[in-house]
Amino acid sequence: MVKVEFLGPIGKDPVELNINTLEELADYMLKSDELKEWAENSAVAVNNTIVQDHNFQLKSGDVVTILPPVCGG
Amino acid sequence: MVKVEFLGPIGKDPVELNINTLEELADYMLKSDELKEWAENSAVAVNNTIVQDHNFQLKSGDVVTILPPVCGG
Amino acid sequence: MELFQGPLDVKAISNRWYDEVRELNYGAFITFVGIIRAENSIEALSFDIYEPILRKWFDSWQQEAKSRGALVKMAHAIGNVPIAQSSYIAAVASPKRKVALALIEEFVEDFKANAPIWKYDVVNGERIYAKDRSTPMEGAGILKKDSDD
Amino acid sequence: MELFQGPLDVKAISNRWYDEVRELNYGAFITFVGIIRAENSIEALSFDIYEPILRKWFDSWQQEAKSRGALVKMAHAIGNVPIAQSSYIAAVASPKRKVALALIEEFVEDFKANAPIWKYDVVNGERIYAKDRSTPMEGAGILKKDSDD
Repeated sequence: MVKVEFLGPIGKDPVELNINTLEELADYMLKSDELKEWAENSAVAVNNTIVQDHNFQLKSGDVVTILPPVCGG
Repeated sequence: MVKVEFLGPIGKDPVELNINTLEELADYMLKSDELKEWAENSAVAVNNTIVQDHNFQLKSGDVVTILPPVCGG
Repeated sequence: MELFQGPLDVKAISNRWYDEVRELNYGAFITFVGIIRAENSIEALSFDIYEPILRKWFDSWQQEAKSRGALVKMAHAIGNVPIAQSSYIAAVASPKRKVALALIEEFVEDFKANAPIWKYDVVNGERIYAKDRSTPMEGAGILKKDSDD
Repeated sequence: MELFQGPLDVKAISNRWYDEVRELNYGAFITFVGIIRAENSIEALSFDIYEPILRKWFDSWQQEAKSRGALVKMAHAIGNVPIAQSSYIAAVASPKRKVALALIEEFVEDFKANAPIWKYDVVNGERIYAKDRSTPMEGAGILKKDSDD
């Protein structure tokens, strides 16, 4: 199981998903009306490191973080 | 008569000169051992405006300022 | 890096940093302060921060600054910051003026683009995500299905 | 523009400027502080200033800043400034971050090149002109006889 956390304005509680790839994560988000738009413009971190590789493999116990568009300062 | 002031490290008292051109000013400075080097690297202001034109004409009562290389801050 | 609930005490923070960099024999010290402007009938701005990734982001800038003989500092507010108060201070100290001037610009611009902080307008007590002023982070779009890279 | 005999009270000056720009609804406030470094066995640096031309130089930068919706501020020391004290503060306030970042760099670099200020190392109580670190001003060389322009 992978824990997925949604940060900032997404405003959704974390979920536990049984997924192994970013594509499965995208499928999960795209079929939710609430999460669809955030799939398009968010970055993804696994265990607090931003993922740049589309083929990144998830493993059980990973914490995935969804980071929507930012504006600090 | 034109008053000529020497700023910062030049360390020389002002002089009154009977000159009409920058060339005459240059001649005055170049024949002085003390002022020669400063003629090469200084900017010149007339009545507190930096002069950029070689043909600038001086008139009686002008105050000429010799500004050696700077380093503020 | 320092995070505070509510507005920053800019004077206390920047005075303290100034004393630190004086003691370390730096010659140039630059601070950038962000102040909440009165516009769009807001009462305040409000901020969410994801600290673990912000700290990594900051640490990698500290490494970069060190490689140039410089150092960076940063403070940011969490939660509401009223108009005319400050939410953000970034600072650079360096022996060299030109290094400091280049670094403050790079540091602040990358902060705006990639620090994991979310901004909200506060209007009538309600927080509204500042969507139009927000920027997708480096790496955003990795979940897009039509991406072909 | 503010000139002071001896070292600048950086905290008092920058805190006062911060309050001024907050009241004027600027969103970005940058200060650049120059601190005297311990090097070359100096005790202090010392400065001569020619105020009439410095004031004109500063006023033309204030005009330029105004044309960009910004403002500039400056304080400088006259005479001796010991190690770890400050001789110079430049500041920019602007509604916009990018304008402020560009302007502080241009303002400080042009200051170094063209402000009529002369710097001396103070070693064993003696003032030695910092010739090697000094730059001929814009317009320098107008008295050179071999110039062909």
